Amino acid sequence: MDLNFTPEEQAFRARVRAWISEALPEDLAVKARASAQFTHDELMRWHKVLAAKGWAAPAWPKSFGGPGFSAAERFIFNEELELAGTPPLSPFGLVMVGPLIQRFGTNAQRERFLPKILSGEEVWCQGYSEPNAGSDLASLRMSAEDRGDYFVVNGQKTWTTYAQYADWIFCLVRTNAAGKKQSGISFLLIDMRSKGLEARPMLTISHSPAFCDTFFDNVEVPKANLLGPLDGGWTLAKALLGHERTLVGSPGLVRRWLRLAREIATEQIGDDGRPLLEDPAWARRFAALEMRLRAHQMTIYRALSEQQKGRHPGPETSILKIVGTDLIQRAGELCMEVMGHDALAWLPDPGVVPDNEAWVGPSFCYDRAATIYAGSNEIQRNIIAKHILQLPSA
Amino acid sequence: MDLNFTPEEQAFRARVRAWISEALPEDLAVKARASAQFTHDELMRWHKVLAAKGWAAPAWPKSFGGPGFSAAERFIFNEELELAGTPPLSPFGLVMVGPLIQRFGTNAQRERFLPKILSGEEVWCQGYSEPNAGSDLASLRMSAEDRGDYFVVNGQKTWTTYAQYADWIFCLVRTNAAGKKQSGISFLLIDMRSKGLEARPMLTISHSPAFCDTFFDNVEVPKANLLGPLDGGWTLAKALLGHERTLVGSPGLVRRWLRLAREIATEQIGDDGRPLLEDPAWARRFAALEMRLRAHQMTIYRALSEQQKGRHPGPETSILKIVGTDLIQRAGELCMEVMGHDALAWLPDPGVVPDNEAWVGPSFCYDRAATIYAGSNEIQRNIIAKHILQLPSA
Amino acid sequence: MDFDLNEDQQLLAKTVADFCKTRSPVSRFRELRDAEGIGWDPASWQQMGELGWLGVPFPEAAGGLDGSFIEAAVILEQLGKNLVPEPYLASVVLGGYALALAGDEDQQQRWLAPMLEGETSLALAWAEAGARFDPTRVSCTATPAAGGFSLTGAKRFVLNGHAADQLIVSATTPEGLALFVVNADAPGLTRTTLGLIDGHRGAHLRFENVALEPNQLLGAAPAANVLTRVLDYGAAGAVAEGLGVATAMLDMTTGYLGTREQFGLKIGSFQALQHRAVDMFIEVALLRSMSLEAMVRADEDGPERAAAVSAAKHQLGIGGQFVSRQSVQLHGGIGVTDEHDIGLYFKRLQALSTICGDATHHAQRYAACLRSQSS
Amino acid sequence: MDFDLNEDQQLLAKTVADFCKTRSPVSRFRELRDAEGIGWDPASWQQMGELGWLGVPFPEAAGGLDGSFIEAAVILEQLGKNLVPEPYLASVVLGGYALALAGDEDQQQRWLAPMLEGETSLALAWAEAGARFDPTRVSCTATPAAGGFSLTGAKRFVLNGHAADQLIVSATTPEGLALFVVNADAPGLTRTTLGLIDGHRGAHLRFENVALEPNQLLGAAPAANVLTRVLDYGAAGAVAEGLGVATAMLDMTTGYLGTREQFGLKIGSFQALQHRAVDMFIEVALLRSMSLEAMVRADEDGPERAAAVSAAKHQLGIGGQFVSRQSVQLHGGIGVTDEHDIGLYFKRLQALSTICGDATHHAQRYAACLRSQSS
Repeated sequence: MDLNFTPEEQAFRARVRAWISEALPEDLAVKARASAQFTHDELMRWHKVLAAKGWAAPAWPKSFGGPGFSAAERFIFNEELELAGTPPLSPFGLVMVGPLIQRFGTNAQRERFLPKILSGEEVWCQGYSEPNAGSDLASLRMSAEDRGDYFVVNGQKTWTTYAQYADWIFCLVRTNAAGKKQSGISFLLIDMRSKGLEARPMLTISHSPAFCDTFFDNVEVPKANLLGPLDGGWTLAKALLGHERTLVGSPGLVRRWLRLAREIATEQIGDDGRPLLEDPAWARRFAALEMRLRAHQMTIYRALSEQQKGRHPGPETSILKIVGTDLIQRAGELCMEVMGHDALAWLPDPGVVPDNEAWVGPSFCYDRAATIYAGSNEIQRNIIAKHILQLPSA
Repeated sequence: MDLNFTPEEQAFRARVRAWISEALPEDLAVKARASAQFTHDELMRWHKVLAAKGWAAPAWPKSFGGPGFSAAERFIFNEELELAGTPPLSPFGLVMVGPLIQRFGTNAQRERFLPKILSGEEVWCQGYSEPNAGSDLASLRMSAEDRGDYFVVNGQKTWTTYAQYADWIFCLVRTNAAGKKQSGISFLLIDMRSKGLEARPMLTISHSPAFCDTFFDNVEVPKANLLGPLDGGWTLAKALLGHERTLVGSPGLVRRWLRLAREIATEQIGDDGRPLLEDPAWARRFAALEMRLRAHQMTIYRALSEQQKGRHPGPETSILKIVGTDLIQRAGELCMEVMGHDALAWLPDPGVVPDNEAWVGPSFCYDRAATIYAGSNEIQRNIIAKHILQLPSA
Repeated sequence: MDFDLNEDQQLLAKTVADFCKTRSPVSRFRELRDAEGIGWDPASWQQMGELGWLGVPFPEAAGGLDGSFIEAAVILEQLGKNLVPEPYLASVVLGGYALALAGDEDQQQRWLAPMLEGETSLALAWAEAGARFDPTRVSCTATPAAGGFSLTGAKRFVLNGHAADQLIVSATTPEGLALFVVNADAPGLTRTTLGLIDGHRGAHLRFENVALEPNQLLGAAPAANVLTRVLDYGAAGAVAEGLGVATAMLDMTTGYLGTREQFGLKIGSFQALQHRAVDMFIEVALLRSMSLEAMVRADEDGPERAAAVSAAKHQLGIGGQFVSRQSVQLHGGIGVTDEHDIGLYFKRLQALSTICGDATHHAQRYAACLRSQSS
Repeated sequence: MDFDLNEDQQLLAKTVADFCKTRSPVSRFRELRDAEGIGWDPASWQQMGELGWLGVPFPEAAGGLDGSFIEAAVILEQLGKNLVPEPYLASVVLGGYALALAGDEDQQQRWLAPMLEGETSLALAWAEAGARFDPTRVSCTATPAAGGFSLTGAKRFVLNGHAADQLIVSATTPEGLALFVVNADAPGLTRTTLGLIDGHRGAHLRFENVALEPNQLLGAAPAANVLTRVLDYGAAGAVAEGLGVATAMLDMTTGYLGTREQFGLKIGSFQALQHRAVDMFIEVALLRSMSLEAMVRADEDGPERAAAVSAAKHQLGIGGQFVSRQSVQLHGGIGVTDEHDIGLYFKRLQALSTICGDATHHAQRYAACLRSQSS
């Protein structure tokens, strides 16, 4: 057993860290330090910086333009991005549809789409959830009717994150109403500028325009934009869902929350006249969260260690989404509590609260979504109960 | 609104308190202060002291030998007993079958059984649960076959608390296998000295012999011992179940746990060299439990206030079993933790740990049962979800 | 022992509930939140004054109805259920009780009476940077000057501070902590309007040599006790309003569980969600018990007041927050949109659990109560 | 980064598991618990010695196999799964490491080597009244006398103290804290055997002018650092054993959920119980991660050792206890009988979470680590 990264990996980490602190524009660095929410434009600026370095898609194979990182390097790279708090790139092209196109696409589709995903020239969004198909995704109803050369698509998608900025959307659609509801689903790539397609932004609880309702009214989609087999979209969807879960257990956000909370707790004077952190009760609360984060981190390292050996991560790492998102919320709640009265502020003008506190409220609110999206934590528990603990079905 | 007891009620409380401190034998008082577990003999000694005073059955009507307490007096009386930590009288006669005999029994049954329950001359136990009918009580299988003048009873009961000391057992038995499983159940009173009846004590997790497995092998029970209608026992069982739930939410035990924990925390020196209670972190943990106990207590008072007005306690008091037993466990856990190394002790000889710590371990273990018996807390949640929140069934 | 509201109080609760349903659905709050302006409607405020709600707990001499704090709490619970935006907690409870407890008859006539009629509104300015929830760590100073006082310093997060006609301000004087009435248009006073997390507004205040007449001093210094009492009313009021918020969230959530379908079933039939809903129900029931105790004991002046109020506020901060967070969770995706009302309730409960001291503050205070009890 | 046991370690785990299954099912522990005697079997102990388990982490010079603490942890996990009663934690980890870290070659030959062969057993006597979990608050004193020392004082809850042939005892000397080897039959030593909550036994010790030769002093005073290291091994060992206990409880519970029927259904099909089982699974997974880190870092001498060990022990006290308590709960009625094994596991986990410092102690220690990191 060896819990340390190799000297080469540590050197890689140092290189990445140095590069980020160099390459991240100063205005974004300021927001990063305050755990601010980035705008779409800011994400895309950072995307292009990474793309220029060849690091926009750390997990892509070299043949498609990826940097050829090892599993450990990918991990370290992502960890450093998170620790620095850089704008989180839109995952829909780079992490989700890109790898699917690599695996299931025709050569023509690969050539058409992959380079522009990598460069950031074309932005993607995801059309999965529908008003009555959230956790129960297979119940989706959006229909694609075969008209020879093209499909005609009708229906509505919801929670389409950043659809208002997207050039393309990948959608699960129903191409066949017969049989089991999981069959008869296909995976379509749709141009957001298609006639009859409209994305209406919705505000989130944190007041950012992160989601859309996206409406499809007789939208024509060329058959060349079918990814994978007709009626075979569920296989692609499942490949993505598994992937999405490992995305969200990442501890960088927790660590930044705790760092911020600690900073504030050093400044905030408690009712007993000392900085909060000098109060044993507060110190122990911080310690409890830090220890849980450590356990989470170690569990992630165990998964990484499996990956490095080319093995599938063990069943125990299925818990990462639950533990990670729970920690994100607890760390945010701690940060809010540490702020005392300042937690009442909302998107304040400069000076109303210290700069490092300005974004805490909205981010805290936004993080309520962490335990809901990408398969709610209740759904995750169902999956673990059934597939790992193999408890009986009702 | 008035949250105080009347001056008369407060005077009653003072009288009860004074009498208890006078009447409770010194050896029992010592055990009471240490939250010790009492033996059956000790319970019965205290039963007889109370019976001599006319206070063994505070809830019985005067016509059956009760003291004629008002709702508030009953409440105060029980609260004082609990606070003093007196041996908890066996509830099976006084609280469970006694009131059922009063309500459903024939005059002959009343005359035969009630006086000896009151005096403690005859001890009762409860034959409800069976190995495959615990939470799902209506699935019980013990059979009573009609043989004209008598029933022949065959089967097994389990968790029959203190059956080894009992003179009588009341049982739910199946007298009719047809129809819904709730119908076809009857309520029998059975002499523990009957031929073919055997109670085998089991040790509990706290090492006390509190339960038995009780076996019935062709036990003959006279028909005169049928309580209520044939095949109508489920009505009686339900009347009792509701009753049992309000029994266990009582906060006296929690208060004694916290008092003991506080006592110990004043003596135990923490790692920082101060008594634990002077450490803000410990003080806040105590405060948190005390506050929750207060909320529980207030909720009990709300139920009492309803009872005093002759109304049925509101739906919100259905939570008392859950909240009360959860508090019992949390307070016991706190007490264990406060003890540090002393929590390793088990039924120690005198001097091994301070006297007030001697019983903490076994009582802590025994209290694991609090969230299981009398309808597990999971069952309570099912009931509240269905009957109060009216959530849909699967 | 009697936990029933009396008949008048029951009628009052019903009246307020009806008013909220017909005249102040949540959509009204949403519109005011999204519009420019003070975030609440002076016409509605005046209506509340006409209905007697603003004066109900105060003495007749000051234009009130001679009720108790219970009436105020009854009103607040209903306002909370509907997220009514008018500043009842800030103006009636915090501002009003400061004047009622510390002001003399003239002062009450001058500043309390018009508020009771809904013509003006008040605010209590007590929070300062570096003082967390301790009302006695005050840097604002009122220096004797020219027969009166000169006030200098800053206050933060003053609820309704942006709209109030008078501000009740705590400051240290040579005689100790004192409370002053400051007009909103006083020279030397700067108000910075703030948006708050719950969609309400408030203000940071700066005082630079604000000249005060002697009759702007409320009662005599030291005023620490009176300020503590006022903040206990505020905490108990936040609990009552928070109870309304939490009750509404529980109702919305059980309603949603009973209608939303996934996997071909009502999601409320899933046992894990049922048990979660029961745990929410438990916390609301305990919060109601504590709110009842706090609303009664708030009018008492014994040691049980602090204990009861702190235990209640702690339950709002722990149990109420649990209800709030689980409500959002059980609503799933729509729970984290701004479109759905549940998020508005979530944010109001978040604010109410901070106002007048958060759970940790009140746990510390309860621990102190226990210490003084046992010593 | 590599979390795999090496091949030898994997083989060791399998060997121990097989041994436990065939030679030490839980019924063996139960019999020893209920019998008079020391509560464990010297013949089994000797077998373990022959198999090399008692010496595996120690240097060859002392008769060991020159392994690392990882091997000891691997063994402890398997022993925990089966509630094996022999004093591995007390004698090998606590007693053994004290001799291995502080003893010279002669002392190791004399006292460690026989234990490694299972001929003797050891105990570490460090806990005192009024010192809670702080090993440096020591009242026992060893006064220089007649070329050696005279030891006076008392130790409490000495694991295996009732049966050990040698006791390693902490005491203050004019040079500071020191560790001494005391023979069980030393004149002036009184041992009081105690029953412990987990069915094991231990002892309170009293020393009255116990005469010690100079070579009974282990290493040089001050020995606080070495004692802290030994207790870190002890804590990491308790975690490894506790992981075995918790893993077994999770398995027993999911097994029970999969077979027990109520209301005509397997109770494991009830979603609320499924989610509870998942929460238990989560805590076991995190406990395993922390146990892995602790078993590796226990051999390190840097600042990360204390942090890793304390975080692991905290997870045993919080997460492990959650698993333990819920296991009993989900077993229902039979869970609270002495007949069913689950209660034996429950009590062992309770003891292990106290041994070498409970969750609160280790949270405090972790907070101190964080403080020294940031300063």
